[in-house]
Amino acid sequence: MSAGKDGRRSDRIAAGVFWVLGMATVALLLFIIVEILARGLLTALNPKFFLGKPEAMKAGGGILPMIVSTLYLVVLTIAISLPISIGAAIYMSEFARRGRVSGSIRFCLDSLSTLPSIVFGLFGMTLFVIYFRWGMCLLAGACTLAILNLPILLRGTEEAIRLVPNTYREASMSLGASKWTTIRKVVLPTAMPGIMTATILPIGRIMGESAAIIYTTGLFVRNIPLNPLDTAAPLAGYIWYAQSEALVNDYRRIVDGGAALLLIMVLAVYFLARYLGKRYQQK
Amino acid sequence: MNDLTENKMEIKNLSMFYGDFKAIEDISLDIPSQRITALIGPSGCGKSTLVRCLNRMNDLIQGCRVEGEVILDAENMYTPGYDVIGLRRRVGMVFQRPNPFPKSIYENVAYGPRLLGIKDKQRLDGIVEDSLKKAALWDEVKANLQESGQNLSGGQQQRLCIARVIAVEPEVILFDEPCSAIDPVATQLIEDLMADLKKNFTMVIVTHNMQQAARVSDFTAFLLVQVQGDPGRLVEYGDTNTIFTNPSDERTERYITGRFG
Amino acid sequence: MNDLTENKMEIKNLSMFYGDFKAIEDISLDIPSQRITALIGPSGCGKSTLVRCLNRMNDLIQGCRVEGEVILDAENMYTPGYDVIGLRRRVGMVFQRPNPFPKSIYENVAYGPRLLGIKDKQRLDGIVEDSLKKAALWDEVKANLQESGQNLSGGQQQRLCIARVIAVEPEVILFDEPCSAIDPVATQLIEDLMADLKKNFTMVIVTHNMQQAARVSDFTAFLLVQVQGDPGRLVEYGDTNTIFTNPSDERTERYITGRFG
Amino acid sequence: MSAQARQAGIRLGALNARERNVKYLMFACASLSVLAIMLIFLFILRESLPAIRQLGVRNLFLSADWSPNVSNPEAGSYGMLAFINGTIMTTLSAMLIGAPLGIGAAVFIDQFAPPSIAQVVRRGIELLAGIPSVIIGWFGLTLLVPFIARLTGSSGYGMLAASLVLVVMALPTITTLSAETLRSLPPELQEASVAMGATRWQTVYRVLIPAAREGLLIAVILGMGRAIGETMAVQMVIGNARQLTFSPLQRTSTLTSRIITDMGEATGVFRSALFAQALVLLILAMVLIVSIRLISRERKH
Amino acid sequence: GAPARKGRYSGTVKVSGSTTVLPLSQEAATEFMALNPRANVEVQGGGSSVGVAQLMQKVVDVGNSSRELKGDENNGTLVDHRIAFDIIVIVVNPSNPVDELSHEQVKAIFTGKVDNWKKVGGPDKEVVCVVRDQASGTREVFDEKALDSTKEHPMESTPSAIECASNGVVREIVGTTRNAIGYISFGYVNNKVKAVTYGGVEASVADASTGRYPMARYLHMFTRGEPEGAVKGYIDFVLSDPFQTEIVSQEYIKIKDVTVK
Ligand SMILES: Nc1ncnc2c1ncn2[C@@H]1O[C@H](COP(=O)(O)OP(=O)(O)OP(=O)(O)O)[C@@H](O)[C@H]1O
Ligand SMILES: Nc1ncnc2c1ncn2[C@@H]1O[C@H](COP(=O)(O)OP(=O)(O)OP(=O)(O)O)[C@@H](O)[C@H]1O
Ligand SMILES: [Mg+2]
Ligand SMILES: [Mg+2]
Repeated sequence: MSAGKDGRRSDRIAAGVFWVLGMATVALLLFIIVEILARGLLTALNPKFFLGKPEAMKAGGGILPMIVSTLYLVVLTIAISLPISIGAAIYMSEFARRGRVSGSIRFCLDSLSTLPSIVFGLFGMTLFVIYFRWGMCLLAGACTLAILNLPILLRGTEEAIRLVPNTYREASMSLGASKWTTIRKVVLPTAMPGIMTATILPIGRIMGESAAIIYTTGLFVRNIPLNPLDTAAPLAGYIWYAQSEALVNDYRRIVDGGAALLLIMVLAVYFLARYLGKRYQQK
Repeated sequence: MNDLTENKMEIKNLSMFYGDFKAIEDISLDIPSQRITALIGPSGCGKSTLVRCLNRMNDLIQGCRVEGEVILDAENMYTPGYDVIGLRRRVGMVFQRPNPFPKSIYENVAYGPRLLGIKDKQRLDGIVEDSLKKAALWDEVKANLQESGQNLSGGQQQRLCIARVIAVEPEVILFDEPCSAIDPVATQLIEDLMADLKKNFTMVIVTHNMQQAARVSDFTAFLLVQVQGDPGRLVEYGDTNTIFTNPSDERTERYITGRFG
Repeated sequence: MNDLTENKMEIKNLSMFYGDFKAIEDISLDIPSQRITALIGPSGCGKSTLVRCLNRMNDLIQGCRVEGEVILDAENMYTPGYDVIGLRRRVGMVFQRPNPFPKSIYENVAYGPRLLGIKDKQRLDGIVEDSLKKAALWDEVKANLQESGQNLSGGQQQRLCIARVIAVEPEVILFDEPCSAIDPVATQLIEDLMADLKKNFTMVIVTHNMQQAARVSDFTAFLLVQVQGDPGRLVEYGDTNTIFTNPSDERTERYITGRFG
Repeated sequence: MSAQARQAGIRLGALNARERNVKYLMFACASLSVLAIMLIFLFILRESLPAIRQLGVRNLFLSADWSPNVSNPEAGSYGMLAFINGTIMTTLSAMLIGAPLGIGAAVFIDQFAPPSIAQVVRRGIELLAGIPSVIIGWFGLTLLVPFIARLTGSSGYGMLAASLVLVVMALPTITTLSAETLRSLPPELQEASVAMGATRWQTVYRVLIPAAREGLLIAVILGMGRAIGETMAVQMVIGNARQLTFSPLQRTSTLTSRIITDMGEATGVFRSALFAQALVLLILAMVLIVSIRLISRERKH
Repeated sequence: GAPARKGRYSGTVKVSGSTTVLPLSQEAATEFMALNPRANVEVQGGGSSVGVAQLMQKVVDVGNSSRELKGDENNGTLVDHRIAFDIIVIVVNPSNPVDELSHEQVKAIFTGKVDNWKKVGGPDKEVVCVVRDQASGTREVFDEKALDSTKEHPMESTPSAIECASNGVVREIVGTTRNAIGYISFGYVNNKVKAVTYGGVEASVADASTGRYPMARYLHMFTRGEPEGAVKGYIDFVLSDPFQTEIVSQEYIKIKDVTVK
């Protein structure tokens, strides 16, 4: 019986420990968010900062080209990877039989999703920047990130497609629609909200990615990139560059402000994804 | 077996496998033209399997295999190279759970005609109205054709599905327990509708409901799995009246009097 | 009601809620010591709910609430601060689906004693052997004590679960349809075992199988949901013989003769 | 024909020509992942071959002397052992902290937290996973490094700081996957244990954790994957030194951090040696993936 | 050179080379292009060696370098434009009591032979060396002058040193790390760090230009032959008074202020 009491005491201790662990993770998160926002908000909310051009040597630079670069890169990457991952997801969920082929595709997807992003960066640099002679540019970065994000985007897209009830497919096929027509006219439209939701999460990742783009897209530009073949400087990479070069006197201000702005963007994407996900689930 | 009616379909020695599992074995059965044929039998005896063989819906299932023949208008639909897409337009299907697309009522009905390449708005309008009328749904939905088909009640959804099938003007319509998911009033409506449609279509209905089979069908086939794990076999087939009043097989009698199943 | 036997448990005006839904209402019932009490009734009438109230397993379910009392040895187990952990050691439970842990047979049986802090290898060995013998499983598994409990057959797994309960020497054992997932031969074994265990334990068994209730139990309680959505209520309680041969409530008679449920 | 069909049974579900083309197109999309992996492997290998050939395996992988020469790359030495060591040391120590923390948080979510709080923790961890690594790195550089410096009297930069940053990076992976594993356990296990009079904690450590062992292991391995691959955050706090060290307070580099520290100006065999480091990363990642496959195959049995 | 009049120059100038010079070169390009909208200056890094090599291969028009030409690079066709003068200053954390270090002490510290401040008259604390990255011209000059590194006997700073990509970061780390020592360009010295005397000499423009303070060097832009057109305009702009005063003197010493050597 005394042993039983011991069991109860260890249970209370364990419960305490787990509460601490659980709360610690939330506290850590809050601490990081509050700290970064508090430090950078004053800089970041200043229109002169986020609408200004960056300076290479002088203090007082802004980060407008970096914001544009980030958004541009997101759009370009999604534009490249979404069609591919929808195609691949359709193959995996509608056509593929369980077997060697789909097994090895899954293996490759799993591998892609564990490779360090710096490896993608080096690969993108050798293939797109050097071998294809594109130079460091948005397109090279977008292609690199498209490969990097393929597994996660594909998984989300595939899930959305698999969630389409089979009865829709049956109904369409029984009306004499071919498989492809069924996919185009019924499966994809039904899965679209889910696919959109699945697309948003990778957007956050693209915004935050730095190791894969510093050698493919660029680190510093003064002008807003317009052409996909222009060198660009996405915010995440620029934040790293600014602190590691510290060429300008006010680099702390720039990094603080840039980090806060980047965090706000990523949080906005996250909550948008949650919101859309919830709305999608309710349907 | 029935000399007065022509056969729309003839099922000949049909067996069907899910992978290694034989679901039905050696079934031969004629589907008379412009009549309603009911398939009855306890759960798992292969009614759905059989009815889905009739428009090759089983093609969708991986590892499915068929032996035997199903003749539609003198042609075996299981010859290699047979036009399956065309077949499914000729042999429509209504499922157990109403399954309208997540589109408007209009688009649900127009789906089939659009597949056939009809783009002309006026013609589509006509087909939609006509089909909904035939499905006895027009009056209830004509004001809200743009609303989602999924907002209708269960019974309305099922009639919408019937309208959707009618819109491609099939020759045969297969019903797989069309009323098992809807209420009695809606069931009544659909049974009336089926009697109406007999003028134009050959129909096959799978049902668990003995009364329903007796009420709506002209011919009835009774399927049974003798021993668990065995394939389903045809026990008896004949005129619905005969089957329900004077079955020749003792197992049929026991089933229709509710002693098992 | 039965003056010869002492009551191990007394259920007094017990109601139990899942959130806002009242699953059972105002049930009063005595569980006599060293006897087997059967709970019968159609699906959903709250048998499982009731039996799980007897060792407070419902505490695990979110939003559960209990009104009334369950007295175990003169103490209400629903008084605040009552030692629930200790209670569950005194009132063991065997579930519908055999649920051995993914551990060796030995470790499954030793699980409870270890919880009680017993570490001595020899003592554990003794308990394991003893419990398996009492559960009539020893001869079948003594050679493979280190094999996983999940590799046994369904019936063996269920007896392993009984051995696991016996190992902590509870006073009461609750069985929630212990035989519904296993074959008739294994069922026979378990029924024999229960008769054997009566010497040492008070038992409560939930069962769908009328014959089983009649065979194994001394007392029987019949629960029923009158109208769908209503809570389950106790209809009749008494000596098993009386209930099965001469029930005083007409609904009980209809149920045990198989007319509904 | 039909007799033959009757004998063999005709194979159903054959596609028509147009659909076959569509299928091939979709297949091409799907096999892009295969192509990508192969290209990545090929290009990284190709770029690292000169270093492997010129320096040899010993001088490249088993030496800790990293003294590049920028203007005359052939004159430098390029032994990456110190960085392999740095990667392994920081990753392992991150797991030492991160695995219990992450699994603990998962157990908290699954067993101890009331639903609303569990939800908050789950969302919080998802959010943590989304915070860009440069931000975590900047946070580490400006708060963690000075904190360690004050606490220990060291420079603050080094493997300890890197490991702690990696804990933050790997924690979401470990927690999310562990919680998923725990949730997928059959509820009967917990019921059985509780009915025996086990406390929650006894149920957790005697039944649930052993039953979820493989899944938890996979969660930790995937967390390791994140840690091994993390680049920017580590580079910002590890001190970017070239020494082989085992002391948590000493500065060194990981493979990833060394690549971005040096890649900018590297040419010739120097650059190739950096690609060889990427090759090592690639191989490490593949080892992880294969071990996960093996574990999950075992779980199925 | 005369300041450029608006829009006088047109055409493309390609520049690459030293990362030390890169920011200056970049800034000059930006301002030069603002003054000459039809001119286009493309600046890239790569390191001094890369710049000179590309200049000789005619890939670029201007090669930036933070060191003198080496023997094999000096084939007589390249024209040297000194654009700034840089003094390397040894700095420690302001809390460090050490004020002066000899040549031998510096060498011992940076090569790792002395790893505790105690040995050079400081507190009993570990020395944390902060050095520049491999490609830095500053590091090359420092290794050569302070560590006596030669081609035959290369000397490296200790592997435990923190490597930084720029003067700014060295200053930041030395300024925030109590036991750190590093070296930075003269223009970067401020009150966050403390400059120590080197071999008894304080770093100053005067002593550096006479050679009394040894760790100094010029920053260069090289061209193939005398520059013409936009290339000349660009180099002239770099050397122009406003640019030298506003930009160059922020971190380096204006080339005009250096008279000797
Ligand atoms: N996709 C499938 N894969 C494997 N076996 C299947 C599949 N569909 C059905 N079966 C099996 O084939 C047999 C016949 O099933 P079928 O659905 O045709 O029966 P049914 O008579 O329609 O039953 P119910 O009345 O329950 O709908 C059953 O044993 C069933 O388990
Ligand atoms: N966890 C729960 N949450 C909400 N309602 C529940 C829960 N468990 C059971 N119920 C409901 O409580 C009622 C009684 O359920 P209970 O499981 O006790 O019935 P039962 O008599 O054991 O039925 P069966 O014979 O099918 O096992 C049912 O209406 C059931 O739907
Ligand atoms: Mg069916
Ligand atoms: Mg129950």
